[in-house]
Amino acid sequence: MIKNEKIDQKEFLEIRKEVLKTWPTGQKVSIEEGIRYHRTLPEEKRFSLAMLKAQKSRKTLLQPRAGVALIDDHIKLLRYLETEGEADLLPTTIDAYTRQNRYEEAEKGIEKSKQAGTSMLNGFPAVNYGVEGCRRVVESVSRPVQVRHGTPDARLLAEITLAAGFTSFEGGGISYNIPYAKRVPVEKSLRDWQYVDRLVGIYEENGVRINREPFGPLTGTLVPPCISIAVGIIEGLLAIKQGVKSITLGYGQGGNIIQDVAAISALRELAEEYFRQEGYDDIELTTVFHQWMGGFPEDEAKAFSVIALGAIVARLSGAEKVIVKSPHEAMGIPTKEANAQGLRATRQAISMVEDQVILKPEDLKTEVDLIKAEVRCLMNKVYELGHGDVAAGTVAAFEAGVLDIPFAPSLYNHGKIIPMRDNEGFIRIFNKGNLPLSEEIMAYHRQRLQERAQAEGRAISFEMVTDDIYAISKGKLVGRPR
Amino acid sequence: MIKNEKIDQKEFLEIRKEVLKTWPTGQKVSIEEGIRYHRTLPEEKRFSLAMLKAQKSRKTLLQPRAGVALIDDHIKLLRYLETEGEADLLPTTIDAYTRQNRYEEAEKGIEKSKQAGTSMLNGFPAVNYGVEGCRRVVESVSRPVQVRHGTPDARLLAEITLAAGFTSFEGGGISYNIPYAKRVPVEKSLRDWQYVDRLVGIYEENGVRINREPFGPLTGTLVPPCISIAVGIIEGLLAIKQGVKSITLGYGQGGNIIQDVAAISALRELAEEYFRQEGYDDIELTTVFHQWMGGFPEDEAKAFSVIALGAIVARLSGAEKVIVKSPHEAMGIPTKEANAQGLRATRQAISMVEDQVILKPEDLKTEVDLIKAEVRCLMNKVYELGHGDVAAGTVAAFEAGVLDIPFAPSLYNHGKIIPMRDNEGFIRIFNKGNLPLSEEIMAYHRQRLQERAQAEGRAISFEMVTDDIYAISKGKLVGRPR
Amino acid sequence: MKKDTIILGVIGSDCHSVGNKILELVFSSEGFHVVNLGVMVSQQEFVNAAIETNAKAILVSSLYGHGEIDCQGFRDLCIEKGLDQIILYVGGNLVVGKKPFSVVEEKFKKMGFDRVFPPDVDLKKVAELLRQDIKEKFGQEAAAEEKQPDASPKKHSAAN
Amino acid sequence: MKKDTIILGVIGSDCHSVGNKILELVFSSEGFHVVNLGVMVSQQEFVNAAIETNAKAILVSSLYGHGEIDCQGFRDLCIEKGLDQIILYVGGNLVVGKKPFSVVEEKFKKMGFDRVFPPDVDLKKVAELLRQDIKEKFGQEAAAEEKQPDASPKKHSAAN
Ligand code: B12
Ligand code: B12
Repeated sequence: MIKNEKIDQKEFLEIRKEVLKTWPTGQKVSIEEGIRYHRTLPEEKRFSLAMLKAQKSRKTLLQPRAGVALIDDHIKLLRYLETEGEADLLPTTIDAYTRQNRYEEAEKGIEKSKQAGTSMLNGFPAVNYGVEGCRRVVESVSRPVQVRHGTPDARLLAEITLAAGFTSFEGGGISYNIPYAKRVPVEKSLRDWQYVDRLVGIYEENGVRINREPFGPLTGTLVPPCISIAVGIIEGLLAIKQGVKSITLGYGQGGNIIQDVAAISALRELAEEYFRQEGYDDIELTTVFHQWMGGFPEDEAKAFSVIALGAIVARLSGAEKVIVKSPHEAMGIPTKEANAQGLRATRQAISMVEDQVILKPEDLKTEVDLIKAEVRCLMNKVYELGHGDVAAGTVAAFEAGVLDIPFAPSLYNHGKIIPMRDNEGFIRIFNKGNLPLSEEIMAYHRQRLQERAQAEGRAISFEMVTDDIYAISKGKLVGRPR
Repeated sequence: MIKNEKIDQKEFLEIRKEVLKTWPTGQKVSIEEGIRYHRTLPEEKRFSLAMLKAQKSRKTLLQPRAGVALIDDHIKLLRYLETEGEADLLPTTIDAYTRQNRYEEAEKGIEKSKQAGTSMLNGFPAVNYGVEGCRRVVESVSRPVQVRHGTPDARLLAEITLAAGFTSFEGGGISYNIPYAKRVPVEKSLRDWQYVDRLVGIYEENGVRINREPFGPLTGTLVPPCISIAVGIIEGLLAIKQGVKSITLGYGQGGNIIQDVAAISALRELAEEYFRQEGYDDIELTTVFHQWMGGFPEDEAKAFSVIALGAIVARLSGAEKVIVKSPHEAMGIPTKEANAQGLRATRQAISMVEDQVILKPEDLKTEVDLIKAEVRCLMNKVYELGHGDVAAGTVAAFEAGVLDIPFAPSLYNHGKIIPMRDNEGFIRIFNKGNLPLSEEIMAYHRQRLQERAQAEGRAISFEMVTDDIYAISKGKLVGRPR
Repeated sequence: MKKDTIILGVIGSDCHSVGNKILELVFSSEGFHVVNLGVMVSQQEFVNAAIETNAKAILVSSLYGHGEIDCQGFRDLCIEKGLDQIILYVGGNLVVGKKPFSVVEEKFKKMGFDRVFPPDVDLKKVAELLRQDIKEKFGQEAAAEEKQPDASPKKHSAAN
Repeated sequence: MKKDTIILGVIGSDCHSVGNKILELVFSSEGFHVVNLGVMVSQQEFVNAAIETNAKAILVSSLYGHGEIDCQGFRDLCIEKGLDQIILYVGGNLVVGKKPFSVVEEKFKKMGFDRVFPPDVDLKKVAELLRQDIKEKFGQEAAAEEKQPDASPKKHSAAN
């Protein structure tokens, strides 16, 4: 049974040997050389520092998603986002074959992209390029770069990209499994991510701080805040145990402004509380707000408004970072121009509301308290199932449906809960499945959903859910009857 | 001396004779025929009805600005905005020569436009086209159409367009003079607008309700809410006296969300109060929120965020109508495509927040109370100067600088007041010129400005004003030191 | 009247599961017998399922951009395995990036797909087309019964 | 050192007064003697003011779209009235609609304007260019004194 314990050095090195064998580029990875390289990096290329500065100066930093198959094109892309997009932080988004450890298919994708003269992959196949290739990326830009992916087993990817000089690594054992994979057992992905976190811990112990960012939005589709917050806290706890010190917890915009701002508040407060409770008070905790992660409208003018609303709310929430979408979102991987447009629109929206105080803590109290109470229900049960161990508890929780991510592809996820919007667009839970939410909490959810049913003159039904899924892409927040 | 009294029929007809002579198309205008035509209009083409319905169903209707030189192109444009833009209400924006009664130059503009194959005028020269031409416009669309202009002497324009079947007419004796003209005495424009309002009154008395909309944003540039609200109320009072029953009072987005929502609240409450005070309780009062009326960013992605913020706040304010900008705003009259993009972005933003309750009356109380107190200071003095007559008081007020519009071109405006933003972006008054604001109010403004000065580490200075004027076009709300 | 069986699934390494769940819902309520293979389905799995269930059509989804690579040779594999008649539809965000749909459509038609759909397609219209295509290819008696608005979707894969 | 006089104004029926006020502020603090005619200024008014004040340059603004019509024949009128040397600048939203700036620039250069500026131009750079142009046309001694950061703008027209 998995435990939330630091992997010991010997075990780590044994696993490591196997990991590095899984693709030829693995053989060239040296943690020592990586550490030496990181020490030469200037301050402005260090992710954790940038996040800390943002927190101190109450700024919201902008980061796009971006990755293409060919290395020179990828560098051009990042540079463009740096100059034309004025991105504060840069990404390297990994392609979907690499995410599934299908490096051979990624290799084919590189070949086909060369032939086609355009990217045939939906991201940058970092493993195939190895430390050397990846370092060219880090060297070519002047801001911190993060690996963004969706990889259940990201051990080799982490070895390569961290040694190459990337200073932040996204993902976690739950958030990069359940929404991204079908047949990966939770225990397996948790173990593989303990490895990644331990690797980060080794860098940390050698004076190199790598930022870690669990993936908050999960399936991006009607995820009730309590679920993504519980997952974020769990992944945070697991990372900390392996020695991680800089953590950015994420949340995907739900659409209701009050709920979104309350969620970031609750996330921050609860994470601090749980981290402290497990004995850690030296964690650099920051938050990231993802602009709308569900289906976008195809029309670019409409997409711009989805982006702007996300930017405004990100800022109102006080998140230290916002992940930016592009007006091409509904259609396909954005061109560099479209990506930069998303950044510029976001910058404008954030800057216009930056100095404004619109929502005061009192305005949010009801919702923050609700979310906190919900998260506590989930966390208590996770600890209980794990007999105090959060790793073991998580595995058991997914088995029992105590943690349950709506609309996820994984066979290890119950998929029983049914979320839907209430009359003001708050994401509520209609069917809790096996989520251990109290009767009182569920009564509140049902009451709010009943208000909607009444307003729409129809019974609460699964139709509401599909209507809600399409709603933003069709121009609304709440999926009203057509 | 001008008085706020109904123009008597005889006087009206005498003036009318002269007005209709000022351009050949005037000769063909018949109020009786106009009334008969209006009676045949279907409900969905009546502006006042649409506004009333919006109020009852708590909707915010979308209206673009649009007008080109050639009549067929103008019709195409409006139809496009109706279909592709899904505009709820249509405009016909009048060109700047017509606004100055320079019909000959407008005629030349029409000719040059024919030659160039594109509009060489910045609007639709309705007077030159006469009743017949204008009616083709009304007939070609299926939503209510309004005349939008900026004409100090709009008597002939009103005669022609109302007879043609337009069901709403923008403007007023202050709002279409001070920001739009240089050498027109206030008394002259007030008289000419009494004529327009009387004309609307005549239609009203014959069962045809024409909507009237004073122009709220004035110069669109750092206008403190109290000034535009006072002007709106005055123009409302003047219109009502001539028999107008459907009035939409406007406000141009200032940029701070709380102040903007508070302003619409204060505008609505105060207008009702003053209308009732002057003895009217049968007025259909609605409000219109103008998306940012100052300088826009040139970059279209950034412009979209300005549009989205305006849309969101329009909705939060509960205004019944929003006037929509386009992503071309900084560059030139928008193409029909850009105009429709502005509409679609606005629709998306409004629909996403439509059902949300983010700001409650309590959140706004301080600001609503402040604005109301300020407006009362101005209105009291206007009444006092006019010995109880609001028309006479207005003329005197402009002479005395008791009403003073910042950055206006008119020689009849003092231009003494200096507005600037406070640290949260609220528009405050640094130098009140001769505005009769109480010492207590001014102390509050100064205190808020002092906060900004302190935050920026510079003294309150005129530089702040220029920085503020450029701020949104350069991506911020508050013009921080560079 | 017997329902026509159709196979649903998201091809390749693609994890986008939301649209897939909706497709199942809609085609079930439109009167088809839906076998949903969920996400991350290989060409071989699609073909096997079609053979096993005697399906009339395979509806392939691809959202993540690798559709062009993942779908190559799909028709050949069907023919190779004896599915000469099977109707192949494909839909979603089929290629990397925002491309004119006509270009995408041509590409996938060349690969042997009978119909190609963009993401915003009206699914009721697709169901209509599918009924027609089945009628044409397999004759009258095989056509799916008319719309059954109340049919609840049947689970065929724990992946959903 | 004597300041060079320049004329400012917004041509035609154009009421956009905000930019005009800023131009006055900037060019005054850049060391020019600014005669600001405000908005709604005719060609004749510009020329008269230039003659009266012995101005070296006229800076015409047009924002509202009719610039193309309003500015026609401006250079001819200057020459006709004996202002052979005068420098003519024009700036703002010069034509109707969003057009590539190069097209607009050519149009107004053909009309005889020495320099043409888009709305987002950096005014300090314009002042620099203007000093150079004046030097070139009128010789060293006539150049405006260097930047005077504290000079407060002087009002020459109640229209401002
Ligand atoms: C939510 C989402 C995610 C979630 C998915 C969670 C989950 N497990 O489902 C997460 C965050 C995990 C995710 C991950 C990734 N995503 Co994603 N994602 C989206 C997003 C925003 C919405 C998708 C969605 O759920 N829509 C709602 C449903 C109802 O619509 P739908 O999926 O389009 O399905 C409908 C239609 O397509 C159609 N349809 C689909 N198939 C078929 C088949 C037939 C026969 C017919 C008739 C119709 C049809 O009917 C469906 C129902 O209406 C889209 C962009 C968008 N659409 O706005 C990107 C998008 C699909 N993702 C994209 C990418 C690239 C990825 C990643 C590779 C990461 C990356 N590089 O950015 C990874 C994928 C990893 C992997 N292994 O697959 C790209 C694809 C790019 C391209 N094609 O060029 C998109 C378009 C975003 C973008 N513009 O970059 N994503
Ligand atoms: C505020 C505004 C108004 C206010 C003006 C109030 C006032 N009295 O000043 C109101 C609401 C009254 C108004 C009215 C109209 N407006 Co207006 N307005 C604007 C807006 C939003 C901002 C202008 C502004 O103040 N900017 C801030 C200042 C600081 O910048 P600026 O004016 O551009 O000036 C700077 C530069 O241009 C440059 N510059 C200017 N001249 C010169 C000269 C030289 C030599 C140099 C070097 C530089 C230079 O330096 C200045 C200082 O930095 C602009 C669009 C925009 N820019 O976002 C439209 C805009 C200028 N207006 C426009 C129009 C058409 C009108 C109307 C005709 C109504 C209509 N049809 O829509 C009427 C005009 C009636 C008339 N008789 O003139 C159009 C012009 C279209 C075109 N050229 O194709 C614009 C571009 C909007 C649009 N896209 O449709 N407007």
